[in-house]
Amino acid sequence: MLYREAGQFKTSYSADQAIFPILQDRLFVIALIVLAFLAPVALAAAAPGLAQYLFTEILIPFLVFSLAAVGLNILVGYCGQVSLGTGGFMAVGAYAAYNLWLRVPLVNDLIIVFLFGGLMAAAVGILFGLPSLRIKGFYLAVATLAAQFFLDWIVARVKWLTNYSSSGSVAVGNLTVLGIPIDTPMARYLVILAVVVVLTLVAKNLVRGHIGRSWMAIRDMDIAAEIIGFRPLRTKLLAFAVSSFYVGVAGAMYGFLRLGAWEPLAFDINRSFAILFMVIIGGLGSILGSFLGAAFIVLTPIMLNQLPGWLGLHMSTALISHLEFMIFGVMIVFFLIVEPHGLARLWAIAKEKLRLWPFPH
Amino acid sequence: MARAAHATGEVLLSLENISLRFGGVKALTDISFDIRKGEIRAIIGPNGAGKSSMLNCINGFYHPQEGRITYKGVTRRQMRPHQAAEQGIARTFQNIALFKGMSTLDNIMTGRNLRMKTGLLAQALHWGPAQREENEHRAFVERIIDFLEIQHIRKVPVGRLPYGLQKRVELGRALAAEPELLLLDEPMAGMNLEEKQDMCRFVLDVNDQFGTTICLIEHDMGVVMDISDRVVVLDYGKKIGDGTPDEVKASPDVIAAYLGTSH
Amino acid sequence: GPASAQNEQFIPGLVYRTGAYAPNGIPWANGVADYYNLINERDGGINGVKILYEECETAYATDRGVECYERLKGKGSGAPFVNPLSTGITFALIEKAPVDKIPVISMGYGRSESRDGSVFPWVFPLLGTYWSAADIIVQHIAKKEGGLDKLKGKKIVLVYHDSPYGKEPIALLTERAKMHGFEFTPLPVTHPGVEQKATWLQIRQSRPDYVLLWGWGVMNSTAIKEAAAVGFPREKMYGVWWSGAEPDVRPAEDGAKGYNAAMLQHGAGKFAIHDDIKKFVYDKGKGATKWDEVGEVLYNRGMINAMLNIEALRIAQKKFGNKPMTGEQARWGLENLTLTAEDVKRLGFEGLIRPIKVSCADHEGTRAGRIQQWDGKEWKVVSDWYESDDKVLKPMVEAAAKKYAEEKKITPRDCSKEN
Amino acid sequence: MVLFAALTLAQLSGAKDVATASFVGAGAVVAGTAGLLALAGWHRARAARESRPPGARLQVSIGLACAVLGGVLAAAFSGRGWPMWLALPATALVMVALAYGIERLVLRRLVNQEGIILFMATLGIAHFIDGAGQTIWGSDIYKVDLGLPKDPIFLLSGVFEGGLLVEPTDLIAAGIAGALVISLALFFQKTRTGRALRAVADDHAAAQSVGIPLNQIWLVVWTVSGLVALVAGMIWGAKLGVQFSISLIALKALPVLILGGFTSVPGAIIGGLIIGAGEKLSEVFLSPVLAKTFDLAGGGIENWFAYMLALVFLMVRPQGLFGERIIERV
Amino acid sequence: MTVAQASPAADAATPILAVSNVEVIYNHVILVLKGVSLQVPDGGIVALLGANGAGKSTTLKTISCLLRAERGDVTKGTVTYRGERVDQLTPNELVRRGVIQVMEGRHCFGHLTVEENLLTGAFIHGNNRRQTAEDLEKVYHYFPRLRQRRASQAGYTSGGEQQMTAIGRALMSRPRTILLDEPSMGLAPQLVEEIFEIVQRLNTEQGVSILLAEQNTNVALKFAHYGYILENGRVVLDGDAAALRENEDVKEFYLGMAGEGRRSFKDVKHYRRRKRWL
Ligand SMILES: Nc1ncnc2c1ncn2[C@@H]1O[C@H](COP(=O)(O)OP(=O)(O)OP(=O)(O)O)[C@@H](O)[C@H]1O
Ligand SMILES: Nc1ncnc2c1ncn2[C@@H]1O[C@H](COP(=O)(O)OP(=O)(O)OP(=O)(O)O)[C@@H](O)[C@H]1O
Ligand SMILES: [Mg+2]
Ligand SMILES: [Mg+2]
Repeated sequence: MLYREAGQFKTSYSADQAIFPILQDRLFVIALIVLAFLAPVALAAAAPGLAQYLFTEILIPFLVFSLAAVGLNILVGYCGQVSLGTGGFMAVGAYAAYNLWLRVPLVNDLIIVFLFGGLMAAAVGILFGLPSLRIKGFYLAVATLAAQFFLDWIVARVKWLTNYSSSGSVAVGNLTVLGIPIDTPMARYLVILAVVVVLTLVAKNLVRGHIGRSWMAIRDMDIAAEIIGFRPLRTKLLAFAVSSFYVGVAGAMYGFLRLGAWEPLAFDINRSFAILFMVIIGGLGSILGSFLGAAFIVLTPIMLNQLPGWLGLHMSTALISHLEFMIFGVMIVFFLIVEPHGLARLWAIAKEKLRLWPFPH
Repeated sequence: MARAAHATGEVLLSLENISLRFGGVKALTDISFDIRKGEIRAIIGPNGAGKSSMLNCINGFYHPQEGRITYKGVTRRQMRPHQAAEQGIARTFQNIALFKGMSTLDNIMTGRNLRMKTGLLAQALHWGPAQREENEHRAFVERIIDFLEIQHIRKVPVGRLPYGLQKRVELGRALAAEPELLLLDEPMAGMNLEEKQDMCRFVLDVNDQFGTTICLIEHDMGVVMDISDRVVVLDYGKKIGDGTPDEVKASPDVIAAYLGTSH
Repeated sequence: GPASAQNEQFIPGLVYRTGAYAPNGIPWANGVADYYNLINERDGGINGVKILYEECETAYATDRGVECYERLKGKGSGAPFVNPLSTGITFALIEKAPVDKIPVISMGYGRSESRDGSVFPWVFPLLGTYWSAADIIVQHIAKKEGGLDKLKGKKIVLVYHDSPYGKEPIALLTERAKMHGFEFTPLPVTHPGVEQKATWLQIRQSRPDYVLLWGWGVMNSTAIKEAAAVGFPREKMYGVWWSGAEPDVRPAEDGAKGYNAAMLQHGAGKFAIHDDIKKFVYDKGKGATKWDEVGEVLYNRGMINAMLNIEALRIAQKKFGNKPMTGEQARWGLENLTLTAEDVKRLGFEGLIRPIKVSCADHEGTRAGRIQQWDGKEWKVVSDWYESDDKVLKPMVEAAAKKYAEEKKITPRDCSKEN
Repeated sequence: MVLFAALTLAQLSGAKDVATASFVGAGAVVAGTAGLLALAGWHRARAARESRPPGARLQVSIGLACAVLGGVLAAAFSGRGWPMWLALPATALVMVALAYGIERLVLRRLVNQEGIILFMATLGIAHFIDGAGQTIWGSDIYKVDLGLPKDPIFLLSGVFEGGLLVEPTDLIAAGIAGALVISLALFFQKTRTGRALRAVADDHAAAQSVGIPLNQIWLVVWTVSGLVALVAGMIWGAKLGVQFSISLIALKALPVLILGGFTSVPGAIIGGLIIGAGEKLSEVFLSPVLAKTFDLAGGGIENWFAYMLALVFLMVRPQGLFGERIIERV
Repeated sequence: MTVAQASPAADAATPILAVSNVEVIYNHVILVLKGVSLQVPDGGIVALLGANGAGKSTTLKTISCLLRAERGDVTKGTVTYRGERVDQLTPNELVRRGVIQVMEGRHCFGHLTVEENLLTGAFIHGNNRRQTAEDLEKVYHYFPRLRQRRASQAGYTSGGEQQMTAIGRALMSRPRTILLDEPSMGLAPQLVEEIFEIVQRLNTEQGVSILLAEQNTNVALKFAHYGYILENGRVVLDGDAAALRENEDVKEFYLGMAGEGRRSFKDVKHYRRRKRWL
């Protein structure tokens, strides 16, 4: 009875349609966001070394990939269009942002740069979304690989995009937001956190409104959706655009705030797969799932890798990383067997049980 | 027995010489009939007669090789299904075609999509007009939910619902569009008598209160004969009867092909 | 206890012992580990400061490498330097070095213009950069043809790993092609490099005079096998020094006979230092691998890499005292790293490397190399020493470093005022 | 696109330097191997599919993980001094055991799930196999000695310079691939088990309800694909050596699969031919031109060319060249 | 509440199929069956009636072990077939014992042809060509329409044709007990009669036992020997078919004959608050 909604009556449709209609959820999320902003700042003061590792290697990648996963989830989880081109769209975001930053010194504010990256990615996303009218399901997934490889190729080959760097690698520095220099890991973390919070709220708004319903309708049964009046192409393209926008912003943030210097390989096909994994493991069609999935895919290997050290076991590096592979594989399978609909669903069931607790049903 | 007082007699939809083939299979051969404004029109016939295909032609999902379809005085040849929806044709499906991952409420809300106009930006912020619009439509949908007595399953994902309730939700989704022409493909299959009575009531009320024209496929002859104004009988793609229930019931062709003697 | 921890020099090791590049990564990592072990076992550490070495698996992936670096950089006494063993990771760490004040040692790889210590004070591409490697190979080919002027009209193809690593030599080769009038074509191969059919068909069709190979891991042996399959003469193939070890040629069996590769000064074989390694490490059962594999090309390279690291620390200790060195102190040691012929001999590396002298202006230290050839059983040295031509390289290095400094808004040091 | 193939063929046979014609041979072989790879994923893909087009049916990469495992195993056995005739069946046995294990531990718990979930699970398994394999056998490059002739044969070298390049391994591979493709086709279309397999692919629940034992079907599927993968791995190994971590190469088979149409055997062959030849030809002829015209840093268009080719085909025929019609009904 | 206590079918020494006190939970949290018990005598036809969502399909799936595939669990109670507990078997082991279910909503293999669909039904009989050919002939005899459509992909056939295919497919396995879930749904009236006649023939000629979930109460009670009425996951009424037909409540709610006989659908003017047993 911990998680009790009895007694919480809604008196208006707006209240019933709020993002978090249940009081406990609302409080929890607000607390979490406040904590996300404040706790690391406190930690940075208390244990700077640990904080730095936490920021650069755990929190920043986690947030960036969460955002990419939210984007991909919009496309795959909500609109049902499987895409393996995420890495490519991230690359578009990153390189578009880089070129704006490099070539137009006037606009060097990161927010504008990221927006531009996202918009360019959205444009490219629309282009590669066009075949989705005719091509469906698995065939579409493979077709999006064309986007992945083609975009990879473009950024690796067109010298202008990398400012004629001999190695194809680009670097950025002296970043600012609203005139404030972003040079410490904590500053980078806070920028990313702010962007992710805002975009996540936007995503949540989109998926609970009529646009979200049109995506889900197309996902669940595209023929029926068309018959009741949705325009399939327009709906799908919108999903491609919004999704690519998110992914593009994530790509730009990954390049600018996580790597600082990057090469096209940072956005290769493995990245696409990794983000798809996050979406599936986390839960298709769930914003929360995108975060859970990202946490799982980012954290598990790091934890597994360090586990022997924590336990005081001495193992060869090779053995550790092979074990990491094996255990990671087993965990994926395990979670899928426990709940094929992902961690988010697992969480929902847990909540449902809490609601009934202490009674079994 | 001219039941519907509001039936004006004006032709809403007319089909002329429709023929539809799939490879070698002739689903429809040279069929003509019309639907008048405000009436309840039934299509009956044995399995595989082409009834569902007929509905598919009407709402633009199938494109007949020959023939003309005139809706509200406009003749059309090729159209996409969503255009039909925009012109006020809604339908339900024989094999339930609900959006399985969404709740009952959301499913019915999709029926109102054509009337929801706010753009991406407003939606993204969920502020002002977007929220107002959402609430207005929600209120309309809640009326349908009350009407169909499905309040208790409002938030349940439809994939989990039993068959009969899914049929009802599907009707709700079609009604939400406030259609002028409602096509129902076996709306009462898989229901027991009591539920069929309810369903008939819904259909009649919709027809009465909103003046919605209804075209309905049903195998339960009791239902068809009781509630429809006129009946078309198909048999293996050919039209073998057309008229009031009494006329059809008396037609020897129809008796031989479909009704049998037991009815 | 805390007392001993204070006197331990922590050193991080970014290695890869799994994945597509493991066959090449493993021997290198073994060489490094064994040498550190030797220092601890034989000398009790560097002037009494024990080495605490910790490996971290990067799988040759840049993001994993950076994660390793971030995890290890603050451990124990703090990392005095880092050896990324991947050009991609090197590029990423170059950005972090000035902030973290931890030097990046990229021995025989990395960013070619980073030898310019005035713009890259924290980066040390010791012993040779890719521009040096490419230059040495071009000189060797020219010599075989009978002079640089004979290169005119020749066709030279570069088959390269499509990553910053593989792309590095392109700038120099383009420059040389312009100078001598040969036709230069770069052909990329995608990670991990097992798919090269089209590349080699293209080579078969265009029939170049020489093929240079900038591969790593499975890509190397695959290239040699594909060359054999299309009948391109292996004698006309020249690999960079990362494409010239045993794992690159052995899988190709007879197909590799005649294949050449540049040497980062050293080759395979056992030298004076290996006696110590046997006595103090392997005889005590503390070796990282089987004794048979000690002395392979990449093993020796790992050992040399570790030796240069240690010697830099030793030099730094002379200035800062016999204690664990910080990154800044180690950087000073690296920048003043000088090994004479006697030093090399004393250390047991005679025959493996030549004297080296690093300075503020030159973080490479030496740029000499030779060419070796695989005779089906072992590597044979087939050339004299070459030195990359600074008349060509230096302007390129300066231009590139200048561009980097401008992009990053760095004011270069004035090296003439240092040392 | 057929036109494109025809044009290139014409161009080749008319060309003076007929050395280029070797590409036709090469194309055929690539096709063969690709077809083979394709098959490694094919029936698994089918088995994972549902009546609604599922998210993805990408079980190919695991196929390759298996293939590599097969190759490495065979190499490992023969490396221990086992003769090939012993090493091969031993490997096959291990593959069957593996199939059994996978069925027991994973698949039977994922009955009736969507394709994309199964895909994810197989990737998990692939991870496991990868890690376990490398722990046991290390990361070295293994060679597989099948005793196949290795030296290239140059046909007609008297007629024109360079001659026509034919690699005997490729010919043999193409032959084996063809034979496999045809026998699998017969298996799927004509046998009771094949039919059951297709039924499972359509609807798990219905298949269970008529008494098709999903467990056995999974076992058959995984065994067959394990064995096909083994053959692929052997051929690959004999040519280039095998190492774990090259599984991504499986992605190469995908354009072939979708171009040909998922369920079609001639599709696999013809798709393979078109993709194989198109990809190589584009790299050899188109890529240098592109690189020159746009001043690119090298060509390397073969990476995406096959996918773009497949994409263009699909725009015209969404179900691939020979694929079954996509059922669109309400 | 049992209408006819001493029904001959119920005391027939051992029922061939017995469900006792089963509780079913979907997804760990949704409780659907709350202790259902029922019995099918050897050679009997038993009808399972009830409103939408009462749990009829769930009961049938519990018996045929298809529940697990939908993430449902039997948390209490047992199912026995011929005296043997079968609730832990796999569906195919049950089919081998002669129990087959025709699922609600057709579930044909869309990409297989109609004939291939039928042949999958014979899977458990191995490669017995002659028997398969005979059975196929029999099914075509029952459903001549299928013979015409034998070569077309099942996904493209009409709803009724799919229903026939699903029933025919089940017959191909030569079952001893059939669980039929809404066989009449979507079939033309004549065909409904025919299907029930086929069922009856199987029952009388071959002694096949039948458990039937049906909404068409009229027909169901005409052919069945015994009936159970399910509401909200519980059995609320059971008894001989004849007795049920005469029960006032059943008459009113399920047969539409409140005293004066069948009422026109049009005349049911208001939604009646249903009377519930629970
Ligand atoms: N897309 C299609 N492709 C091929 N054949 C089709 C297609 N759609 C319908 N048919 C065929 O056309 C005929 C008529 O089908 P339809 O679904 O219209 O029948 P129906 O009258 O609705 O029957 P039922 O009462 O059984 O639903 C059937 O024989 C069916 O197999
Ligand atoms: N997979 C599922 N997950 C969750 N709940 C389910 C699931 N399947 C059925 N239910 C629930 O179980 C209850 C009984 O459903 P069931 O399908 O057994 O009813 P039924 O009596 O067959 O109804 P109908 O006559 O409409 O077919 C319903 O309330 C339904 O919501
Ligand atoms: Mg129909
Ligand atoms: Mg049911």
